[in-house]
Amino acid sequence: MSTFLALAAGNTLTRLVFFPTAACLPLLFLRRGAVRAVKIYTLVVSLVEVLFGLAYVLSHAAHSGPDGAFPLTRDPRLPWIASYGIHYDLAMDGISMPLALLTILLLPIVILGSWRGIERHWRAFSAAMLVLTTGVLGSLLAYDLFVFYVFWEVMLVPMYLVIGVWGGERRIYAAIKFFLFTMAGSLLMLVGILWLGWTFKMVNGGVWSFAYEDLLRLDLPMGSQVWLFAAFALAFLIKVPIFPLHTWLPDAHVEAPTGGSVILAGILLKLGTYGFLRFAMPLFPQASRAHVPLLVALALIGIIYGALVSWVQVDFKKLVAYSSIAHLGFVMLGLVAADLVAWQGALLQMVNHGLSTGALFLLVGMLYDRRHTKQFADFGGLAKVMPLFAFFLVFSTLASAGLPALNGFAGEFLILAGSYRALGWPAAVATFGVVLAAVYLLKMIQLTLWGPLTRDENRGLSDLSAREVLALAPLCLLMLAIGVAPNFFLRPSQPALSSLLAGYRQRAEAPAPARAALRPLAAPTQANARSTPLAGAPR
Amino acid sequence: MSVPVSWYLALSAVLFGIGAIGALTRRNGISIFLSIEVMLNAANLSLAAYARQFGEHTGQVIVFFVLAVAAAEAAVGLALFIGVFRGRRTIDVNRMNLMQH
Amino acid sequence: MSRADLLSLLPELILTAGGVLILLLDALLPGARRAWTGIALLTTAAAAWGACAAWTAAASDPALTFGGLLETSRMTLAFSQAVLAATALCLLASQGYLRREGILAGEYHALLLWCATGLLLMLRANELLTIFLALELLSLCLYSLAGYHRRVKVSMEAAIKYFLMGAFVSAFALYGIALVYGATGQTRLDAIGAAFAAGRVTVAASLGLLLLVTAFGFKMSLVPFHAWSPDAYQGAPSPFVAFFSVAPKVASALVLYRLLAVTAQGSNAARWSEVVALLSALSMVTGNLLALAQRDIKRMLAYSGIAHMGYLLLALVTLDRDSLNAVFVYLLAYVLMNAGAFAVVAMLYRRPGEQHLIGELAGWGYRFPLLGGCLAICMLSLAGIPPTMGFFGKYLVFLQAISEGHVRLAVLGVVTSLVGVFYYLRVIYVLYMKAESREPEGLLIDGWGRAAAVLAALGTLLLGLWPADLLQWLIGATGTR
Amino acid sequence: MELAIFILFAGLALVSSIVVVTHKNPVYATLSLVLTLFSVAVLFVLLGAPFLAALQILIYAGAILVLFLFVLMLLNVGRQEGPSGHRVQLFTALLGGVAFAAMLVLLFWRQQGGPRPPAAPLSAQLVSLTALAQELFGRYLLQFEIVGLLLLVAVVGATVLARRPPPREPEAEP
Amino acid sequence: MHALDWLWLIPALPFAGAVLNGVVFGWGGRRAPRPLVNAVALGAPLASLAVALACIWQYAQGAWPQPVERVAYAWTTGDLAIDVAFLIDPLAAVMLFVVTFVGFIIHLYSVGYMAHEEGYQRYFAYLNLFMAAMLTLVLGNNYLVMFVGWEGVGLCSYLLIGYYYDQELAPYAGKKAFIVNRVGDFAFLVGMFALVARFGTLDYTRILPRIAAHPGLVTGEYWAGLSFAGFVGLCFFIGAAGKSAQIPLYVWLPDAMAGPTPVSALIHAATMVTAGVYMAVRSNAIYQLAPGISLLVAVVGAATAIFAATIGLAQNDIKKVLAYSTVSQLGYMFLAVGVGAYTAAIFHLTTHAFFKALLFLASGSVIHALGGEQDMSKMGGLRKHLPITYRTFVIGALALAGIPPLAGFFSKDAILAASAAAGHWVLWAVGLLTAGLTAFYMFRAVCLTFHGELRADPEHPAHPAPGEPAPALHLHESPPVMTVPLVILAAGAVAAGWFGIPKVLAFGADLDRFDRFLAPVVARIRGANPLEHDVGAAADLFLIALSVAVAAAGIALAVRAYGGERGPARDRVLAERFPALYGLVANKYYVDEIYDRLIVRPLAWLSRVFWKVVDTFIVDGSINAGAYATELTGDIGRLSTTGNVRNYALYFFLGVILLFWWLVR
Repeated sequence: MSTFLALAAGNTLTRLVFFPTAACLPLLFLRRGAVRAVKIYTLVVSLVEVLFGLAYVLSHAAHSGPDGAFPLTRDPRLPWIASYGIHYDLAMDGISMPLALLTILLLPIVILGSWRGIERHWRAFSAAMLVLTTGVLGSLLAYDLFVFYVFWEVMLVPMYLVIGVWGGERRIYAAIKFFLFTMAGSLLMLVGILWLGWTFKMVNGGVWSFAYEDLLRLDLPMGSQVWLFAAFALAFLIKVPIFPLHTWLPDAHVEAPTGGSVILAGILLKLGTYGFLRFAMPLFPQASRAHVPLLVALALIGIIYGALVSWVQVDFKKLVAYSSIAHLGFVMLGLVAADLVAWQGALLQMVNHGLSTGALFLLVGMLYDRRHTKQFADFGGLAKVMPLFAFFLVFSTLASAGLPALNGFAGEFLILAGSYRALGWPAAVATFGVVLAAVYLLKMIQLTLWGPLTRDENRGLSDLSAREVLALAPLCLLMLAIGVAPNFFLRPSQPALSSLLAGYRQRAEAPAPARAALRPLAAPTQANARSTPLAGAPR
Repeated sequence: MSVPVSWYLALSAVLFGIGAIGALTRRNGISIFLSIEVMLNAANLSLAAYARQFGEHTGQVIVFFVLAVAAAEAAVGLALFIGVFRGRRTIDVNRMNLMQH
Repeated sequence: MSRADLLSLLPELILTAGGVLILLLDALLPGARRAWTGIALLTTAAAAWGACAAWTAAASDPALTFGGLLETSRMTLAFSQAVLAATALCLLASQGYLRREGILAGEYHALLLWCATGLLLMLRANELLTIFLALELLSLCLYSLAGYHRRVKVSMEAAIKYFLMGAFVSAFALYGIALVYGATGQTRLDAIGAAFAAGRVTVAASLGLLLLVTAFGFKMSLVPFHAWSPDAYQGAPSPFVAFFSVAPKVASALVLYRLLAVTAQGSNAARWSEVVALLSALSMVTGNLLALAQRDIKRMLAYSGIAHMGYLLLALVTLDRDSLNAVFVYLLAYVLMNAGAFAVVAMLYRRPGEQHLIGELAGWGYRFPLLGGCLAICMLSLAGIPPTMGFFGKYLVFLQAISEGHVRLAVLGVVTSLVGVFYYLRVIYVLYMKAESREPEGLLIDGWGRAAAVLAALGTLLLGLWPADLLQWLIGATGTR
Repeated sequence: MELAIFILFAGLALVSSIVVVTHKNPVYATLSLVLTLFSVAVLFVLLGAPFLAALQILIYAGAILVLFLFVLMLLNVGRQEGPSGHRVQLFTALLGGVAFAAMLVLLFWRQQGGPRPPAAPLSAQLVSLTALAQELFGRYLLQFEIVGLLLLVAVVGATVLARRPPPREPEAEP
Repeated sequence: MHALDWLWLIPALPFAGAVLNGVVFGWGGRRAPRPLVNAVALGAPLASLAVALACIWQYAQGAWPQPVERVAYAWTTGDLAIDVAFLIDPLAAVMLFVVTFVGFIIHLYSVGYMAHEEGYQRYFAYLNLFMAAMLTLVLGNNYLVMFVGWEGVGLCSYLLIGYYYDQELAPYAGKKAFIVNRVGDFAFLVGMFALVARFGTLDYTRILPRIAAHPGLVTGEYWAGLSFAGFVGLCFFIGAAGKSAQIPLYVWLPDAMAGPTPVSALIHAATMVTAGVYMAVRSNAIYQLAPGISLLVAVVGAATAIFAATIGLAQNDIKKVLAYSTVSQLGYMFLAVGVGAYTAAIFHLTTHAFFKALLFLASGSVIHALGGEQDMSKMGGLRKHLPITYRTFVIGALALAGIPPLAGFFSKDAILAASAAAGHWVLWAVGLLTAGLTAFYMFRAVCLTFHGELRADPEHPAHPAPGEPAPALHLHESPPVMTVPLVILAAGAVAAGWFGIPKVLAFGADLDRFDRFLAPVVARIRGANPLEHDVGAAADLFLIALSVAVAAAGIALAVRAYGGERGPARDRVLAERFPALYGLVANKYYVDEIYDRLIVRPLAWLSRVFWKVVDTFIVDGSINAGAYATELTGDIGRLSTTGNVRNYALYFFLGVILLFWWLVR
């Protein structure tokens, strides 16, 4: 406990993860009516968290090698439930770093974006957002499967509340649907984790471990691998979401308040793909290799189906929601391709989607704050009265549609190029999704911005305020930066991805053993990890 | 000739069965309780029989305690019936279904 | 009776004496009734200390006193403390309720303390007759307390249903004892176990043990012995249910474990695991499905309790040295979260005897932030969401099931707990996502009750976050087996 | 001789217990239970437990059943309608009860390998009250103490339950 | 300082201009002072032109014919390394000149044309952005950078077509353009992926020479009977067809005329639409190794040429006529690519840029004068009012018709000669016929617009801006800022062709500087004979004469049919005489309608089915049904808790029996 506190005081992942939750405590002492104070406090907290995030990443990026790789940094492992081999173990590498930074960055933006939209219970809203951040960061950084699962579930409750308390008409239905869908997958994953841990214990002479690196050393027979892979994949695919497990998403998005949607689309969905990349594939290489055709088919269905359904929506937010299904279909395709370029693209695209879809949801929310409707039929010609809104909407849409020099293109291009190399024609089919993306996204712009301004209610709409611009501008700048110079964002994660891929490939191509076995440690686990120095911390 | 212990046991089993049937079929709470007393007696009988078989006291001691338990149970149970009757004017278990199910 | 015997009986003695003391004071100083809760709490605390003292003083671990009748071990200590925790929470929650309903009297506290005595005796007993007598002792207390709110018809109805079922089942238990005794000539569990291990398992002995198992299955409200519990919980005074719904289950679980440990030594141990698995599966499925259909929060919690005992049995399907850890952690979690939930229910629902509709809590999460928050935490814990202790308990029992190769059973547990998530979430969404539908009137929310809710919720959270020390300590307990 | 007594009282016990569970009037059922208890007491004697037989008559038949009768009179429950309106319940209970009993009888029969005399002779030690008392206050002291508490609980519980409820007097305090 | 080091400035300058005018000055719809806007808007392309000229000059003087590359920075590294890098070679140099020069002229023209527009600043921001994108496209040293520009010009095209965003139709036209282009881009992307998969790079200099040196790399069967070169060629051609409006993806271009006329001139005539041709020529090594696909390209090009020309015959909107003419001329260019006359394609591209930009700008001048009127049936007699416009328009029309010695003659003839030389006589015939049709519809337009009497109602212009009072008709010549560009372009339309005078006409002198300059771009495939298009001087001369004759005949016929006051009446007569045929042509063969029925509507229907049936009914329905069934089971199950304690006891009892049976069975 004291070690934990000592950790939380330093420039460590622990501080990064738990600061938001710890910052919830003062909220209790703010008066219930002091909404403004709560908002400003939360904003300050989120900005401090951004600073912490940057401080951490930059301080370690200074140690990156000549290839620009972000090193594997980790907090000292603390025994948590030692009798079951469970350690509090957080680590950041090139794969989790961009997603963690995205999470942190989106927090102040979400607060700014919710400034007007959230009208009740601001303290609770702030707390939910902050705890959610802890959950997400924890899931991204956990290097122990038990810890991962705990954080994974911790995310659920605040999101459930955010949808259910501050959502729209059918918010309760949507919130429960969200919770149950996610829970359905993750409970089976829990069984999978337990099974995995137990198998490890069996082959490791009765010593438990849930450490990621330890479990990676397990070679499982095909029979159990398939089941375990199914359990993990189900959890992640629901989160992504992949057809036909996706129906929670449109409901959740439509009902969620702006901030909820941004977080949901920006980060929560990524955890599905992240988990798939980090856990489902490397832990069960042969099984995942065996299911490539199925997964490719699902990814393709996601791309095409999501795009088509998105196209015919009459609700602004629902359109964006369905577009997420299509976009994440690309990411899944990239992951399944198991090609370095595709993986790089997929990782980049996870960030991209967070930025561009996050911005789109913010924009929908800004419009909703003004008009209290999300139906296309109520809009049209808004560019006339809201030029800044139009600018940002067009910008984000183009990023989302994969226009070169913006971020979406970089991700999609790498995904598709890599997938084509690895899979062939399915990537070509997926590329057609690019066409469809233009179809539905331009329809969206068309129906909101262009055309004559027919509705009188829309004539008096005010353009974006400085606060709203402040929320959108960082996203748009990042979109541009990633699109123009993706290498800056790709380089830190490339070595991590390539070593993960090398391990995956090597194992996937070898036949599965007849019985579970443990591969010997290649090198001491800590050798390539740069630990945060901490005086007096037990190692 | 001495009676085989198993006969006692068989008797106890039959008594137990009769008691159980009674407990399951009566509507009057006190009648149910009476049936349960039959079941207890059946158990007691078999305990005594086993004690006889082993030629030691344990079975008898148990019966002794069960007598006390039965008395205590009867006191509490009958008090309950009085309480219920006071409120409801009946001790018919079929009518004890105030609660939502 | 030696000094060691007496010392080992310290917690029970303290509890009994406390009960007697309160009863005497009640007769002498009827005006000071509101102090009884404090005294009872002190007694509980003293008993907790006594249990520790008895354990510390014990010659070995486990130590047997009274000629092998009573066990004093780390594990019995742990279970005792869980029972005492339930007692304390119940006491805290009761004060306001009893005052509100105008039924505050010393008998309540005395009976509760004696009930705890019975539970402690039962979970420590190593012999069938002792177990039976302790069972009867606590049962009588439970009958009396269930019907404690005499003005309320459903309270009496609950008591009489519970009583009739209880008496019926004790007859079976007694018959079971007779059969086991007849088959082995023994009443001490270790001796019976030795007989089983020696291969002298007769069908009669199996049946006898089965009858005993069902009797404790009844106390734990396992399907199909469960049907009494929703009615009993609904009718009984809510703060008492905080005790009623957890403490007997804690003690019964340990007894069940002892009984199953006997069967595990027999030649048909595999069959026994099947039986336990069957009970577990039935309870998980039935409990969750029926809880789903409930609109009354107390009934819902009753059915959810049924399901929880099903999960608990997952750890007992095949016994090994870790089973009991899982069982205990699960039970402790269950004590905290269920008692916490009932404590809140006791405070937020007036009009005992009518339904406790979940919908009546609509929007009250904001009106009563503390109690609402505690209830929500308890619900999350019941649903098994980390980082609550409910999750950790579930984790351990599932792990136990999987370790023993019962993956399918674990999957069934997972699937049914998904159903569970739904109805627990219902409470949360009613609390926070619905508009208020009624004004709170006639409620009495006192510091004791708040303390109960907060302690339970906090315990659920903190033990969920730091279960390691508890677990480590427990492993010391089973490590010697 | 012993056999005759056994058959007589076994039969009596059976018949009277059937009356207990079937008679519509609980008062008659109670009285019939007295008969059952008496028959069992006689069997106790046959089994070498005269002390138990005495207790059975004194406590059970004497005290407990009187209590029953007393309550029955107090409540004036009187005649109640037949066993059940629920045919399924009745039928299943009968079937189950008969099956259970038959199963047990069969079990004892098989287990004992047919009727045979008890393994141990009826020793004086078994019959002696002193020996029993020594056991009670020696080996079974703990249980004895528990029973003491049990009776206390019964007393308190019975008063709690049977006492007239206090009028509603909620403490007027926030 | 080497000018080529400043290559990156060429696209960067207009981009900066766009950012300044569009974002910095124009933040939230604000307006900067007009001179500042003009300075940025014109300064950026002018500076770009200057740098471009310096670079071209330096390149032509120094490095030619070797390509020169300048890497700006690495876009990606590692497994797939792609640089943001610029390349200048003969082809890029030509394109660079065309784009910067014509681009600047049109910017200049726009200052006058758009002077009264509310979104003046936004317009120039878009236009500058377009320049940046187009120059990126042209200067990129790899397909990815090309694609960046490719999509960038598409975006600007979308924005500029939909410039009048508050109108009903313009935004739809923009959307259509973008989406149809995207269909082509899809194929382009797939082609790139194929290249990545095989070569691990997208650099021209690392792929194309390698292919040329080792044809075996790309000739084996790759997919569905196509060789690798065939596959990539096909993909690239589909991409090019989208951008350059070839069958079947040409449908967006006529609609694109909804944008301001200078936009049509710059984007939809001179530069962007030719990007497909540029790309195909750039990839000529691939096409040379894929003869089947080359033939396809030629056939599609020829078909497009004649198909669009026929539609152009019956259009009444002056810009639509020019649009179909553009489609038709682009068809010519692809015909050239298909028959292997790559330099001819670029030659025609260049000349076409001049005369088609000229035609559009001149028509813009007309439209400007008529207050937005585009319907030729409402024009007529304008030559008196707009003399400079008239003259320049006629020069452009003659150039387009291929009348010597104007530019169009040389370039078109080069193509026809090449098709003939390659033995594709059918294609040649189609090209010839198209030339006639072209001459006909152009002079039909000249007649309808400038001759006869004015048919417009001076009081009520046809297309007043919605909600604003109708501007008065000011029938006078456009200001110099518009006419000077017309004159400059007219000069180009006359003289541009003189850089590529064929040997036959130069009396054997090698005056074809254009071909010489560009020749290094055409890859020399190892083991293949260099393309030789020569049918002999006599035949050549005959063919030239024939084409000129056909063009002249077209003109004559048009003047005869539409000259004087007969114009509009002639159309009515034709419509009455051949109702089916005229209707078919006037309605553009109903292609839009066919696409709508065949693709758009079924797809929309399918999408709705996906949404309403699959998503809502099947997937969600089955999940909800599962939840409902669970709840129902619970509801039924709870009946088991009857409230009757005897039932509970029975459950217990039966449970005991059941478990016992289980235990001993």
